[in-house]
Amino acid sequence: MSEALIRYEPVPETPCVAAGVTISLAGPMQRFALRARRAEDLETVLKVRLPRHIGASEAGIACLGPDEWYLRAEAGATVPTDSGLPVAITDVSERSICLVIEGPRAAEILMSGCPLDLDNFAVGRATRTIYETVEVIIIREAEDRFHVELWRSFGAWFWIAITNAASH
Amino acid sequence: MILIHCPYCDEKRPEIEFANAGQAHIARPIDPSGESDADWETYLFIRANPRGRHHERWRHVHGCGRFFNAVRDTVTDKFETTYKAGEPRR
Amino acid sequence: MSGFRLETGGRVDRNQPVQFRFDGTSYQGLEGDTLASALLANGVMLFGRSFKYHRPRGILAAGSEEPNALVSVDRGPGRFTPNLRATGVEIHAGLNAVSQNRWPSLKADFGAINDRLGMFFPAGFYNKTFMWPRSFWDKVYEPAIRQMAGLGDAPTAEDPDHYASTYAHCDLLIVGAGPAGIDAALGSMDTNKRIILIDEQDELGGGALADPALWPWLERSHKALIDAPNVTILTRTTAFGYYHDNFIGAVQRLTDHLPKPGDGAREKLWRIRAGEVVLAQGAIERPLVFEGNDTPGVMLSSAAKIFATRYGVAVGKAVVLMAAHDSGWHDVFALAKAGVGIAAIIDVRERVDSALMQEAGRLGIAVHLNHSVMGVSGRHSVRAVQICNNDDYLARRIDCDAVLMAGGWTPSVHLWSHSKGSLKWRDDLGAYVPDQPNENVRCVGGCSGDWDFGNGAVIDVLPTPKDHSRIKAFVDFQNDVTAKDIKLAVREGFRSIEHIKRYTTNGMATDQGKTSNLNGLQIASSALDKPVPDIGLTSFRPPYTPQTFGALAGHAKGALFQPTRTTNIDSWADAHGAVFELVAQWRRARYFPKSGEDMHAAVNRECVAVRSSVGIFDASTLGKIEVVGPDAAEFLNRMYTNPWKALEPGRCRYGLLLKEDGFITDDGVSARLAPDRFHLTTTTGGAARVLNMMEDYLQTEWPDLDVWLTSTTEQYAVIALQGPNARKVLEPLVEGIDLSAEAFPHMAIREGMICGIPTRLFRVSFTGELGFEINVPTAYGRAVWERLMAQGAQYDITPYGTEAMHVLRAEKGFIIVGQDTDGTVTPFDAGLDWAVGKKKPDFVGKRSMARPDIVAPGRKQLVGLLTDDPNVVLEEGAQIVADPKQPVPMTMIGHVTSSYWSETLGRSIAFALVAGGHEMTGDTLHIPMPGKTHIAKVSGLVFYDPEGARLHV
Amino acid sequence: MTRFSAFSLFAKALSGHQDWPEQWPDAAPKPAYDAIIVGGGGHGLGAAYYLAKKYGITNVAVLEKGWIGGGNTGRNTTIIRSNYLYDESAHLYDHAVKLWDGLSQELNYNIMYSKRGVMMLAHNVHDVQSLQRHINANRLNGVDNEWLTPEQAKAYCPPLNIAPDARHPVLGAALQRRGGTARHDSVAWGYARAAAALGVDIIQNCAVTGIRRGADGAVEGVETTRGYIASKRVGVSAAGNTSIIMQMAGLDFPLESYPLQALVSEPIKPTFPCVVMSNTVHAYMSQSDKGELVIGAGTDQYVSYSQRGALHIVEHTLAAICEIFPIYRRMRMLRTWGGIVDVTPDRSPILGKTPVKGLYVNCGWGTGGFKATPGAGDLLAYTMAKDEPHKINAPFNLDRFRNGRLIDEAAAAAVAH
Repeated sequence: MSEALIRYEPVPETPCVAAGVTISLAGPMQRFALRARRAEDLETVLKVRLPRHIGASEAGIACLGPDEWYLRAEAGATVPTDSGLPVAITDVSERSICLVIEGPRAAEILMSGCPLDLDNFAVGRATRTIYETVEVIIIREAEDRFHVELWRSFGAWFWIAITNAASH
Repeated sequence: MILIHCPYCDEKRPEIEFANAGQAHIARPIDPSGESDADWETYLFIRANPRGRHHERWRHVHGCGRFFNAVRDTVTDKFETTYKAGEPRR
Repeated sequence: MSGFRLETGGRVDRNQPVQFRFDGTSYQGLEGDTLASALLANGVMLFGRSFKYHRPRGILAAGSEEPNALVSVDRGPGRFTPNLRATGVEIHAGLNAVSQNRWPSLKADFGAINDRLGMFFPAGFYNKTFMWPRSFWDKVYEPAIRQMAGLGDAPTAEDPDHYASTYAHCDLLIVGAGPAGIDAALGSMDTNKRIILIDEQDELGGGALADPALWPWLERSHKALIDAPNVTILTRTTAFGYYHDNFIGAVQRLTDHLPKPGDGAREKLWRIRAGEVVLAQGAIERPLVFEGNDTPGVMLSSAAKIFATRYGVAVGKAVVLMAAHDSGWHDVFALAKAGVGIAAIIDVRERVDSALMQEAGRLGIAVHLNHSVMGVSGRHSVRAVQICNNDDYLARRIDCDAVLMAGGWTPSVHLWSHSKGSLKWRDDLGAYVPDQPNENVRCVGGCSGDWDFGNGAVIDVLPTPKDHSRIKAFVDFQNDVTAKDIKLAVREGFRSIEHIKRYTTNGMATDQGKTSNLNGLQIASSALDKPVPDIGLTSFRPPYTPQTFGALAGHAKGALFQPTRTTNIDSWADAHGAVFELVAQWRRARYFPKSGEDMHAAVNRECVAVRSSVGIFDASTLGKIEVVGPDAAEFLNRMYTNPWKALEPGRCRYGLLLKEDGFITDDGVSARLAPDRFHLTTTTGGAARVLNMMEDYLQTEWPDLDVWLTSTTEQYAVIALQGPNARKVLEPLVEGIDLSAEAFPHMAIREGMICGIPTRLFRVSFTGELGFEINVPTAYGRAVWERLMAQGAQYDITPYGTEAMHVLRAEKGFIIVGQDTDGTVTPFDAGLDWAVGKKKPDFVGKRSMARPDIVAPGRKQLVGLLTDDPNVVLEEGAQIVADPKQPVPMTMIGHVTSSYWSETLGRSIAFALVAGGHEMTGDTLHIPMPGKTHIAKVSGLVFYDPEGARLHV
Repeated sequence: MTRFSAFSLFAKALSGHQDWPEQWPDAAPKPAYDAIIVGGGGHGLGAAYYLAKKYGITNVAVLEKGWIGGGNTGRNTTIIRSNYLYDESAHLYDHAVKLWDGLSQELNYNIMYSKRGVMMLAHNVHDVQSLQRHINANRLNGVDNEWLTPEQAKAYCPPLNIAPDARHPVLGAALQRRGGTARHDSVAWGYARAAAALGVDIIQNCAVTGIRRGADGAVEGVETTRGYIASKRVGVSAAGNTSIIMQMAGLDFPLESYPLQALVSEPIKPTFPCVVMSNTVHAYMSQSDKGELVIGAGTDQYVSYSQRGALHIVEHTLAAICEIFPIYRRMRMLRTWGGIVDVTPDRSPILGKTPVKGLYVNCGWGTGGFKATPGAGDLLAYTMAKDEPHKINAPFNLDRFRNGRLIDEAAAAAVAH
């Protein structure tokens, strides 16, 4: 019955193509906020290795803070949420959308409103930051490809802002 | 827009990622009900507000999310140091 | 020489004539001209009128320091721009410029009467008069003063252009692309540094543009820099402000110089973070102070050189130089070589470098040393100068049509000062130069005081036999500040340079004192008989030159001004005619009018539907926080006023949150999903504030607790299904949850499936009816909503908005934090004693509730209010008194916080905060409103189904 | 004192304005005074004037560390209004507005009080409720404040954008017609000149470095950069520096000092007829007699005495201005500056006695001090003269932070649900 339910997204599903950059909505995915005092506890529960340095990301898991990781997996993936260990695993799959900003001008376009020096933001790095007044998580997937995760309700605003920047 | 060194991320990040959280090292009393009105007023409202070396709290709210402490000169706005919450006063 | 355009020379394109208009007259200039050079080439000397005396004014300078030649440019509807410097306006086909601050015309300006009456308008005159008769100030004097003041007219239509903005990062930022700036760029070009080179002009070169000998070098350098991949060149870009940690603001002008605005951004704001900054802003020549120095045709010597060598324009045919500095001599020699007629060189100094004398002789230029200009003939243009010997004041007349002033140089230390770098005074230059840096920055070239213009004398006012108190010798040209104004200020006791500046307005014009500050300082210094450093320096503040509001606002325009947050169901509400309201950052459906319904009718219908059958409401905006960890219950117990440890999994509880000062800050119903997992809800406006407050306590007060907070506000769309038929609508769509009253009581939560997707199903009610709040993954919110609408059709399911929600909750006596409380209300004031854990030793805000004034009697307390006339709906915010007969100011004992028409009850209902209200049940109170005083009786808060029978079905 | 008038101006003009006397003498400190005011801003100079004029205490010194009027008096947006919600605030600010009226004549110094009207915008249902609560309270307090529909607001201020599809549509406005602006420097100079004429010493470049207290703890005098000056009555009115001076007397205060920025546009012919404020959009603006659009920006988020604000504050402010007044997008920002504002926990001032005998304080005005200038001066003078607060400033005591009787206008504005 669920396949019968339509998903409504806050941004157009057709990409915005501008000189040197394409902006498109990534498909649905599973997202989990992972919290723990000790990374080992989460690793025990999840049976995966966690990156230890803030800003690092490996195998879809980004370390966003000293006790915070962000797991992104393909739609349908599940993880155990209950365990005896002192960890917090919370499903936030639908909290955000992910926009893929791709092309030689990708970094330049993001810097229209993001104050970070993205020229010096290595491939594989991930961080929570801000675009003008809106909080985002930026993940550099490749030299010319960024994933921008933002809360759904800001999607419409961000889409206009970033496509405007791309068209200038 | 000042640059602030986040002791958790261990890098300088722009001010708009941070939220200032007021004077540092003001611990909430263990047993507030045991506090006199005067002591409670001091905890709630009295602030050093120095001209010069100032201990203050920041939160890297649009970053790692952590509260931390800083020593900043309120005349030059320059940071002397930042350090993690819970570490002794510098 | 045709007109004033020289036969040869200049960087203008003589094959590209450009037609433009000034004050309605059509002129021809050349590609590469500014409005100033093009008009000068056409023999136009009169450009505008001064601020106060409306004196005729021409061109003083050739760059952004120009104080006089301000014009308005009209590019069509919404594109009118006042106060542009003619020296900065690049001409293009169709340019339409007009002069300002004159009526009826530039030549015949009525306001010029002020000049004749000038003796009655000394500095600060407005403080001394316009006081009698008192009533005249508002009606007569002030409107007249305002009409006289101001420069250009204001825009009157919305600007159709848009503006862009960006952040940029570089290792080396160079401000100013004159020789010094270009050398700095070339010097670092071959490193791996990212370099940004900024210049306010339309091409690189700065001073070199006025020195043909340097053009080949300039060309080579320009090419090298363009070819360098690590160098970004920004021309027509002004670095206007230097902020903390090498953060520089700059505005790039993209379309003003083009014949058509086009649809690209007009200007772009660059927010640049630089590793190192090199300031190469050069220096600005100083005017000399003498009577008539503002006559059109009197200008800076360096400007005349620029007009001749860069634009191929002669500023006159018989030019006189009034010099106090060698640089003027060199300028004049260059002019002579370019074919400009030189009438004479006058120098205030007794002797100058013999090489200068020889060159003057070789060029056959008459020289008068130890002389000064004491007067200028001509009103709209120069006809002659009177000069005098500095010792015996022996005077003579020299016919001429232009006077050049060479008063020495002022380093442009503006940005250096923004960065809080210190300055030191140099007597030999008569200027402040950079001393100790406060950021990673250095100054090179002219702005560091390092130049090869030769030597000069530093003087305040040129010697003259005339009575100084009678002559107008201008210091600040645009603001009409004269030397005698500054002396008057000193005489009246204004000793600090800041006082002198504010009293005379010297340096406060749109040029920010670029040509007047130092002369003002020198004159004040003599008047006070104190060295300049002892009377201080007015601080430089951004911007270096005026910048448009549009550029600084950047792209934040219209829809982009601030995000409007919308729920997944918002698009359905929009499609079904909802009327929206803005709440915090969100837009929420306020009511769903059917054709012909006003808000009142729609809300009544929606309320009745909920009470009689079933209503559906989008509650997605409520804040949600997932609290997870072994210490979750302990944490909530410390945060909220009420106990949480005993709450069983599967059950919900109303939580009340105080600030540490004891006042209510938020509330919401929360559920325990598992021993170590809670699903909190907060108010819509409180979501971010509450999460931050909880993180604060958790991280800094109780770091020992093993519990973590995650915002899930946007993980779930929330649909409230409320009304006696709610269960019937829901049942067919839900799997894995027994909805029966026994299995699923009020204030419980169950997890299961709805329409095939997972849901967290709350049985809660903010309406007093049987109710459910369905949490589903956000992307499916609208789809589930539509299924419920279809399923509920048989029960005439009715979507309702925030307005009906407010009425329904009020009928049941539920408060809204932020409406019925206002940041000064305690749980006891709000009648929520029951939500405060009496046995808890501590929770956030508990101690403050024991403070003397909080336990004192007579605090404002929340009560119900029923008007004697049931049809009167009180105004929210209406004030309440005990005795309506008392005179104003009245003693107010409270105010109405919520007030509605209740269709269900067939009367109005209201909440009010009333002093001592809890002891006043049944008392009569008065609500004085314009024209009528309403009467109401104090009641309880619950107006409908007080025993709650309708909930537990 | 030479009386200022059109006649005297005319007379002096004939002599080339050669014989205007000093507006106030540049006094050197005497060993002792009956009263000392620390801080030569409008509030402090006003207090000295009223001490001499109304309470007969003329042996008074005003100590200014720099030049008079150089602090927030000369760094604000000169807005005057009294349409505050709570009785205490309304009475406090209306006392000031009543004094503003006629102040030019009283001081014989045109301070250019312009009753242009102050309009506060409502952008959402909650704003409307909040402003109507203000209007109703003001009416019963005898303070003028009236409701305007969007169309009436536009008629009163034509540049206002009332398009219903704006990001923050205008749903209405509250207008106080007696509100307006005044010429900030003139206020300081006018009080200085009038006070000096009554015998007050105005001492500039004289920074207080210590407060000397006797065995009984009472104030005996102040140490300054120009030597010790004795006085048993010391009133501190030093916005931005109160905490530091109070610490000299061993008092810790509930204050924090933040940078506040303001800016002006280039001057233009009259285009903006009143003062408009919007709390929701965070913008307020008026037009000065000189023709400049005067715009208040926000405070930075951290404690600072640097008077150096951040660019993003200006960006947000001008975005807000362009949102409400789109016709000004092509106007240009001419000058920005920064002040230092003392902020109390309830954002209301502290005006009265301190725990130290003979030490009085006037501080914590936040961003709202200019409008209160004459009232604050008068009430500080009263409190110093009688050694007890006037009933108008009595509620603005220090004790309220202990007993919880806060006067929290901002909290009353609350936040939307």
